[in-house]
Amino acid sequence: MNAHDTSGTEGDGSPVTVLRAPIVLEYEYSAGQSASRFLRAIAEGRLLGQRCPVDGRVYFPSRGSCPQHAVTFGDEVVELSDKGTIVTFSIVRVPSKNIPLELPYITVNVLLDGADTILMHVLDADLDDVHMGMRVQAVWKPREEWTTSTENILFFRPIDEPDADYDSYKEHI
Amino acid sequence: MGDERDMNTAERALTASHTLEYTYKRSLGPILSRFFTGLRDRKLFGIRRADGTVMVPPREYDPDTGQALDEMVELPGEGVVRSWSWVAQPRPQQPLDHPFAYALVQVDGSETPFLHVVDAGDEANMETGMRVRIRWAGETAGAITDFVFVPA
Amino acid sequence: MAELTAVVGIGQTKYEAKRDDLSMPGLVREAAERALADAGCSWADIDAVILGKAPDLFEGVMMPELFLNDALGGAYKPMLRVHTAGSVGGSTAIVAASMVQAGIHDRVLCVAYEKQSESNAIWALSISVPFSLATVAGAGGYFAPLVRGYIRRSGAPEDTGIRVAVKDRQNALRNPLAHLHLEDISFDLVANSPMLWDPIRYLETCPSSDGACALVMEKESLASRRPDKVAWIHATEMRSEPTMFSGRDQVMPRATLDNAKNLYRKAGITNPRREIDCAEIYVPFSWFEPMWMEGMLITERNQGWKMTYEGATAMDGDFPVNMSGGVLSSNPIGASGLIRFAEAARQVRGRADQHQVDGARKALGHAYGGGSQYFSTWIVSSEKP
Amino acid sequence: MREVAVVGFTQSPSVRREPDRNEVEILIPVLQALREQTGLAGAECDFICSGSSDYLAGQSFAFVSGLDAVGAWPPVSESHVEMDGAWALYEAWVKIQMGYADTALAYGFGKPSMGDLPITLALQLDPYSVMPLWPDTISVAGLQARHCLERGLFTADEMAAVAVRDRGNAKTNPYAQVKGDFTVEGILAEPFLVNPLRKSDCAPISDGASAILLAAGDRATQICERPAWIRGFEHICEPMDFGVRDLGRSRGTEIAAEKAGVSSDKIDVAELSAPFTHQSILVERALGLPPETRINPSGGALAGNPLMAVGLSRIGECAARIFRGEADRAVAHATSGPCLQQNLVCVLEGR
Repeated sequence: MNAHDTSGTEGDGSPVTVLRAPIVLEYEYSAGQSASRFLRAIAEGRLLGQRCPVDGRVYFPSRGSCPQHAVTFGDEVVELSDKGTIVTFSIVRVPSKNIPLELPYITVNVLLDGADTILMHVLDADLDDVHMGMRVQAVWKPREEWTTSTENILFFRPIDEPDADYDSYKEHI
Repeated sequence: MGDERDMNTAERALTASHTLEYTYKRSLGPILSRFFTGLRDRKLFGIRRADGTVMVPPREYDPDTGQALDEMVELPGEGVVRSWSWVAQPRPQQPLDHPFAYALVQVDGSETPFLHVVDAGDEANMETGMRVRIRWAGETAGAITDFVFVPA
Repeated sequence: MAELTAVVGIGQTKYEAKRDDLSMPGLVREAAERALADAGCSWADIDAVILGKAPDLFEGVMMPELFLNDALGGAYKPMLRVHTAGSVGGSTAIVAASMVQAGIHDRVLCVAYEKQSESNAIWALSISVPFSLATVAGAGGYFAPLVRGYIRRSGAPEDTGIRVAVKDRQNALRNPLAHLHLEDISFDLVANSPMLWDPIRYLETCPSSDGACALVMEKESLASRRPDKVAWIHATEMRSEPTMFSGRDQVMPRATLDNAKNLYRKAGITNPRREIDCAEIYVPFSWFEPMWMEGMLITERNQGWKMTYEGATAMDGDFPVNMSGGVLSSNPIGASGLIRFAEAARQVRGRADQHQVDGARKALGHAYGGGSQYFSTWIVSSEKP
Repeated sequence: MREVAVVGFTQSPSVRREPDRNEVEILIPVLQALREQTGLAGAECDFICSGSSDYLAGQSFAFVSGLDAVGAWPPVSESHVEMDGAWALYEAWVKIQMGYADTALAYGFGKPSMGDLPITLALQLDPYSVMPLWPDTISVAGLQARHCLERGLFTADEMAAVAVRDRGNAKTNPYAQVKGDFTVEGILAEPFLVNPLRKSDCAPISDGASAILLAAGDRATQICERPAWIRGFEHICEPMDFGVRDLGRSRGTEIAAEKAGVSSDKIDVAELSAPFTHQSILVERALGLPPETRINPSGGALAGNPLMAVGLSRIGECAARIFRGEADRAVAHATSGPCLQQNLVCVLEGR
């Protein structure tokens, strides 16, 4: 980018009323200590949760610490199933630059079996079928495409299991 | 079920690069519009403050008192360097791709030096008090980058 | 203890999708000059400037208050910049008030703004950083699942949100400053508008606006001498909780309940529905009116939708909500909370023009933000406590 | 005014790059250490305020994750300034003054190493007529340094002596990043980074965090054996335009210092947040420090510069010396914006 790209209107004699200001900044992010372990595991197709040392709750995805108790998670991990329950959902018909999915798509808050926190993801299902309590399972990318990213899971898909009881997930809405 | 595994804290965290990119569109309002229209037309405008002095670039208000200002004054495209920094290794975002000076330039007829660029070729050509004049870009667009200063 | 403090001047810009007739300094000055004129003050009469706005990425200026301070007459004065997500406008008013309540300043200028047309709000709110999967499309994408959770819990009729949207948009027709003036607003128009984030329809969402709001606040000994009505600040409160933790009730967060309890205790209010004459509540998606009627303890749990249904929150109801048209009608994000606080003050000063609630003496201003995790509120009154 | 004191201070080490920990992971140990020091550092506090910057983090609402380090449960009364944590402390102090709180936590954090800091800070400049030229922080500071040098306000030797002093002092500070035995001659032999500034004239880029606990009256003496009582706390913002400011002095610091009562008595210690050697001299003069004052015993910003925490840390370093009985009266300074645009002064006393 060159600052000379900054421009208003071209020279047709009309007043300049707008300034175009291109801003390009490069950042180098760190996933942090604990989330990195979780991401490395997902590169192997494993879903690792972490247990809060205060109340024993299992966090997935883990950001390395418990926001409620402000403690860093210890070394204990909990391997989770890639099946879970839809806690709540939305059908999205608004395009967003950051989301490469075709409209409409379904966003879901999934409570993975064995986890005590929700994972926000997307669901591939008939729009009319999706409902709270629906049982779903992750659909993974081909193994050779796995990286250290939650995008290894393409989406969730309904499975043939009876709905979860409302009481079993209502505290996670 | 708990699965005890060694999550050795000596492991390095994962890092990744990320680009934050957007082209903002800044509406200018009446005073700044006149200033930038002037630049497109290769004219430099300042604005008269309550005490009669002229400041450039113009503000819609007096910086010391907040009082609204509106009397635009055309200024000559030359002035004096009041201070400068020599950029030996320009960054990609910066206006010139060869060494240059950022300078505080006080344009004739104005009392307030402002930050701009002096394309002086060599550091040895820079001196506080030196005269500089505007060199307009081949095409002006109505932006502060429509010109640089060069030694007069 | 705290110095009694009053709002003595209120100024707002016209809210529009693009205020492309103004620069950023021009925008904040339009609101601030009106607030000063209302208060009969000049820039020189202000002791400090408190400025609030949402993320800097909206306008692409890092800490823009630094370059805007002198546009607000703030040269060689103290200046603070507040940022608490969507609740920031409310928090800014509370921080400004605290400067006077603490006896540090006699008179402060409080300004909040957003010039969203300089960029794109959904972009700025949804920037995905490495290692995180982007599935949340803007604020609507985040809040729609929570609205569904509320509907499931409360058994609210599916058209509750439509009714809120119609009511707020009708109120906006009385407010010349509002961004959206939908003359032909009707139940069917909202019901037939596209479903964006199911169950949230297009006309149940807030717009993206440019705008600024400003308040002048003053200590008691100055404000008491004024011939016109002022808005006395009876209580302010803020509460925050983390975005996500196991078992967090995102639909009815404890932070809102704690915030409401503390606010009313400090304001000496025991029956909020009866003692408060009207309220401006931060409702960016229509369903949040019934949700925050419960969250602010105006009514019982799971009963909020009934207030909407029974017309209690309409202009002529027993508890009018969002007389100005609310966030649904004007939403310069960083200013939206302050506009709520300002409208509450306008009401108790009897200066709300066409959207005045007759005889309003005590009003609630409310803002929230983040993942329903930041709350800021105040109670203002035409009478001293 | 209520009697309010700093009763606890903790910080992370300042490091050039913290690749392995995110902001929350940097902050948690700082707050845990504060809890060990004082018994409270989270939801037990009556009020909490933080300082951070979205542009340092490269994303909107960066401060929201910072709250994850606090343990905000049950929900806390909390606010945030998009400023250095020193101003968060000011807001917290105001909340105690108005009787809203008796104890308050302030913290600041930043990881400027994630981006190109001198360019990121160009986004602070006037967005219409300055930012599009992308002047980096060092070039902007250089304009001020040359202005002062050529007016004869001080010499390059005096600037170098600031770096020698601060980085020598920092040798005893385990949290400092740049420390050691520098000499004026050695520094003057360095090539210019941006003429007239050499590398040693500039504060380093640092990642880090710090936290302070405030308490009023008897609570202060219960928590801390020798609290650092706040006797003056003021801040001033100048216009940004370089053309309308006197770059040869820090007018804002002068006004804040006068209002805070700096000049009325002896000063054992001063901690300055000036990120360039010439700015350190300007701040020192603006504060009117007597010759016997020990300046930057921690090394100051030139030894460790975790943006958004560095100003708060200056107050903390002063307070820590009062806790330990090494000082009776101290002055701390914080700054923000180009060329010392915004300044804060805090006066602390052992009794």
